[in-house]
Amino acid sequence: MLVVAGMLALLCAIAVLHPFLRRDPPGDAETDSDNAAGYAELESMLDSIQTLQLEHQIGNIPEDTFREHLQTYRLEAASLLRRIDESRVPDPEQDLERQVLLARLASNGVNGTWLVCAGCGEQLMGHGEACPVCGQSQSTTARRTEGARRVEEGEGGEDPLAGLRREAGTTPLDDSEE
Amino acid sequence: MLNARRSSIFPVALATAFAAVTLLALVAFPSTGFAQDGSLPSSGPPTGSYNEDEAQGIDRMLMCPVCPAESIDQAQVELARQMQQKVRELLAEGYTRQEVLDYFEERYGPKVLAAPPKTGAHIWAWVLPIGSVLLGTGAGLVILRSMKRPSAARQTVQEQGDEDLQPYLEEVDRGLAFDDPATAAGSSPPPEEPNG
Amino acid sequence: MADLGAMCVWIALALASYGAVGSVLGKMRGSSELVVSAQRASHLTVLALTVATLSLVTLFINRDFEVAYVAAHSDIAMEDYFTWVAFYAGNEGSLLYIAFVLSIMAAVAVWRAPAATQETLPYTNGVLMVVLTFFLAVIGFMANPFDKLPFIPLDGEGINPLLTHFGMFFHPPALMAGLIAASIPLAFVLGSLVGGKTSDQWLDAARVWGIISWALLACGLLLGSWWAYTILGWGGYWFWDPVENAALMPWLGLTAFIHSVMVQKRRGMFRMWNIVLINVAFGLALYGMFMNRGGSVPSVHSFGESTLGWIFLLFLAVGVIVPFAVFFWRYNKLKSDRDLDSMLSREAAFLINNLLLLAIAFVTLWGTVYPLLSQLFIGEEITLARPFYDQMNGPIFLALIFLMGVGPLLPWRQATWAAVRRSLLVPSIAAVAVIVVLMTVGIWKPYALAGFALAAMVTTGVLQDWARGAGSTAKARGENYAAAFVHLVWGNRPRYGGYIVHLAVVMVALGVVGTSFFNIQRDVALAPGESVTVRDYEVRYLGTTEEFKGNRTEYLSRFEVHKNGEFAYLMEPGRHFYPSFNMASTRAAIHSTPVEDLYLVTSENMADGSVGVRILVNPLIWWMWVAGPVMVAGTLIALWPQPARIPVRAPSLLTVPGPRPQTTGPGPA
Amino acid sequence: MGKRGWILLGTAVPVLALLALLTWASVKSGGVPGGFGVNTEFGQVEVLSDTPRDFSLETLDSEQLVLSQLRGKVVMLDFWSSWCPPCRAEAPVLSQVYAEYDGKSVEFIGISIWDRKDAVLSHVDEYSVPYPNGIDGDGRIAIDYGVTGIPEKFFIDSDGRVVKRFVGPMNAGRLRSILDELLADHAKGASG
Repeated sequence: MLVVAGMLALLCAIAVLHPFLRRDPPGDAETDSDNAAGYAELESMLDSIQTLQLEHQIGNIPEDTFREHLQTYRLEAASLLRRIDESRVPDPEQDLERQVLLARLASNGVNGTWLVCAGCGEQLMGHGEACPVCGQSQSTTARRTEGARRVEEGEGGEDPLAGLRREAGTTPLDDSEE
Repeated sequence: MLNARRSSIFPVALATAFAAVTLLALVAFPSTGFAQDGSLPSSGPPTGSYNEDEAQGIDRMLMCPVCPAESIDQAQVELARQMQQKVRELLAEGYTRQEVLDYFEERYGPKVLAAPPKTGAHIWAWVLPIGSVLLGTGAGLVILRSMKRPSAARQTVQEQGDEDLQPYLEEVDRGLAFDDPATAAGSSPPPEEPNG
Repeated sequence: MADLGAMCVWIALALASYGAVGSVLGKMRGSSELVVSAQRASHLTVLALTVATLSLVTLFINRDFEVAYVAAHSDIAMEDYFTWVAFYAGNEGSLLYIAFVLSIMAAVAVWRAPAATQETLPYTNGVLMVVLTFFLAVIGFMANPFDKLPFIPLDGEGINPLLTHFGMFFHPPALMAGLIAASIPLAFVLGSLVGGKTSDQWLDAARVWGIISWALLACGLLLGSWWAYTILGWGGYWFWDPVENAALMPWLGLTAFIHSVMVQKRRGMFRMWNIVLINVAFGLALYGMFMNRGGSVPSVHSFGESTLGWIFLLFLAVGVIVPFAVFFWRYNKLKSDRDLDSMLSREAAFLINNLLLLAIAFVTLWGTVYPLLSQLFIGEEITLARPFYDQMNGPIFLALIFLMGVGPLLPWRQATWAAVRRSLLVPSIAAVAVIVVLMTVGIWKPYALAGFALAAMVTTGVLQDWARGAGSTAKARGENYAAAFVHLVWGNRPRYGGYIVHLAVVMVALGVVGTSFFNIQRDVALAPGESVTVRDYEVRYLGTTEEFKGNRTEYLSRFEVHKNGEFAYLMEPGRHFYPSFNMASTRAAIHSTPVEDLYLVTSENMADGSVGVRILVNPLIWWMWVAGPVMVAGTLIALWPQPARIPVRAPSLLTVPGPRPQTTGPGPA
Repeated sequence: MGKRGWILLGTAVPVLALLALLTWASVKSGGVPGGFGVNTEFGQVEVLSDTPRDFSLETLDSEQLVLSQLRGKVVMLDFWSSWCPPCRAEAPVLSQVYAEYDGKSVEFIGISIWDRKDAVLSHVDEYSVPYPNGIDGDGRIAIDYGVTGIPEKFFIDSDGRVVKRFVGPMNAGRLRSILDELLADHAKGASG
């Protein structure tokens, strides 16, 4: 038994000492956590917009408040993007990160619930009876955004960025509410 | 506007008032609802007549003196059973709930009560937590109110005027698939409509 | 085996202390080799502690009574599958279990840490390893489960009979794991603060681990109640025992935290408050461990006397003071980004919810320390037991459920009174309807009415929200309602997972109200053949069989239950008498339906074959046990990771950075 | 004082107070908390009411023993149980001391609680207990005296007041000194 314990101790010692003995010292493990936090914030802003849409859709928020808040989020997201850009050092991993996020922004037409008015092409946010711009009734004529259509028809396929994104170590455990 | 603001505090105030009133009501009228429907047949010991529900209510208010942190209702020792029996005898003799509790307190000391009386030095056991809770909740609400500032609108206007932001805004808009942000998201915050 | 286990504890102690010192020093000195090496050491504690744990399990299975811990907590008659329970039946094994769980959780937390925390991760790891080092040092120096006796006893003392119950397989491990898991969110917060990252870097990790810890505690509490209900033999499930309170308080703190942290995530507000909350929750978890592992208050849970009181008190002091000191050190950098828009908003509701939860925690804490206070100031040791907590916490719980009904109907930032009225209309009608119906059937108890009305309000509110969401989704996607509902929930997992948990809370509330205000209890002595009628149940006692089994005598009594004059079913409550402990454990017979439980437990077996039996009719308690799985399901849905959504190619967006030419063509649509 | 100072104060004071309280409690209990059972207090405990509650006890010899009829004697009430090891341990001591005080104005009464009759009989037989014993089957007397553990003893002086109460077993020396003290008081009262 003591032999087993001794071997275990030895194994641990080797593993612990190994980093010091390696010829090529491990690369600088530090990543720019400020930027990562910025991206996390951008992600949660996406969630906020999605929640806002949902609340509006359910009817907890009236149209004008919805628009006002959407506008605020829009501006906040923009200034956040700018802040990230300004503090950014070129880094392919982060470019990838940004691409994923922007792509997510784009697909945030959220899960197909964003509609485009068939009459005038206006992006519709709510599900009122008529388009606020041209007055066309949407329930029968609205078509889905391209993104939503692709999602539904399965054209998107496996997310090619997901794997890379995981490697970049940025998959948060989740991003969720309550 | 005034109406909207006043009404916005209403549910908060309601919740607080609700909590405070029920809290006070419960303390002022202890042990409401802990007795049972009195219409049930009693199958207790055959001494006189007494209200079994009242007896069970008293059981829950007496601690078993030889058990750690159990009432005589819960404890599975002989003394607890004997004390339950005694409670019923006393009730049958016409003792009131308070008199029964006094009977046991006289013999075992105040430790036998599951909750101390709301008199004398023990009033602190009740008053201090209620006071702290009300004080804490009040302080929390005051702090919350102090956090409230009509900042959102100001910030929006300010950032809107920022020319440098424009490309990023477009990037976001394109991401959100607004062809024309001015019409889709509303370029200026619309005036708040009167309540209703 | 014992030597191997003991060696592994020492190896783990060396690794953990090296991990703690190495992480922090390496980070401070900028030596990435040291940081990597310390990280490895930290991960290797899992290996060492796995071997130690397996050694103890093997010792139990072999009934190696030379080991004092095995001799004290098992005997030859014990079934092998109770090894798992015997493992943590005493302090030494519990501490090893806690250390083992902590090492695994710490490794997973560090391994899966979000990018935002990477830079300060060595500090986080350092904090976790300090906690682990503490536990391992206590095991090594003060409470080693591998210590040997100077002689080999023929048989062990046996496992505490109260522990030989199915619920015991999950209740203590879930509680202990939940308590120790509270250290992980704290470690992320502390790590970020120490490293000077005073923004939201720690947010996601702290939130997820906060929820995990919360869910573990919730399961532990529910299972504990179920254990008490089925085995303690008095028909109740919760009696504000000091040790139950010790687990309830950190759960309350964590409930406040996981709500409030959403405000920070969505709105960048309450940052300081959240740090305070996680400090409080961790402090309460340490207080819970102090009470469990060597507290100064008597409790039915005091299974073993402990000499660890001092060391856990010291740990509690350090664990409360250091995080607060770090918080005050970084205080000036922690301002919130934004202000509150309106008092009528989700943010405000969350804050009030926090205050109510902390109020309950405070009242409970007050109740647990009052015996000491009264001894100090009045000179009499006064217990505050169930009537105190019922009267004080009951109303606050009702207020909390009320808020649970209103809060989710409020949108973020700002709600209009009109919209809230519209959302509250149906739930209010439901609440009033429930009150009217109950009053017409003759129920006038104010607390019961309030409880049922609030339950109806929360349920209708949640269902209404689901119906509206599913309706609009169905319309938008052209799907049927069922598919739309699934899409809705799956697309907004955190939100709807949370609602499911709310429904589970309502179910618990139903059980509590039902049993507190409407239960019927009869204690009777019956000779064979005699019967007693309790409401519409006629319970006839048939007889008792007696069987001697090694360490205990098992009495099994048979009762025939007639309902409304017709034979309904047989019930067989048992009672096991353990001579070596001079105590009996009961096995209640419970016939459970969603409407009510018929609960039979024998309290005494007399020589002439008659029994003392307690008969209870407990309405609605069924819902409380069903709430457990629902709560777990809700938590899992809320925590299920959201994958990156399928990207739509929008090439113009991918050239970064810098200003982009104005596009006039069609957007991605 | 700034906002930070106030928060610091508001946090530090309750936290430190709580820690101080817990430290005090641990010091008091010597770091070992009260475990199972409440009789952590051994030895002399406070007498809650000095008026003895009268009772009538049916002794094992089927005689009625009424406490108030023993007025004028020093009485020791002993609550015990046959399954309680300390009670068994002190049984010979009690019998011996009782014999020593034979002829003096001293009476012992043994009251068996939480027990079975056959076990009580065999216990009395085994230790040849000379003083009257009875079984308090429904715990009436024990509850009247607020007994919280066994063995527990009450000393009643010749004036009919409960003067001392002891929890836990007692050795012969201690028992003698108490009885002597009470008898001396009695003599003083009688002479004076």
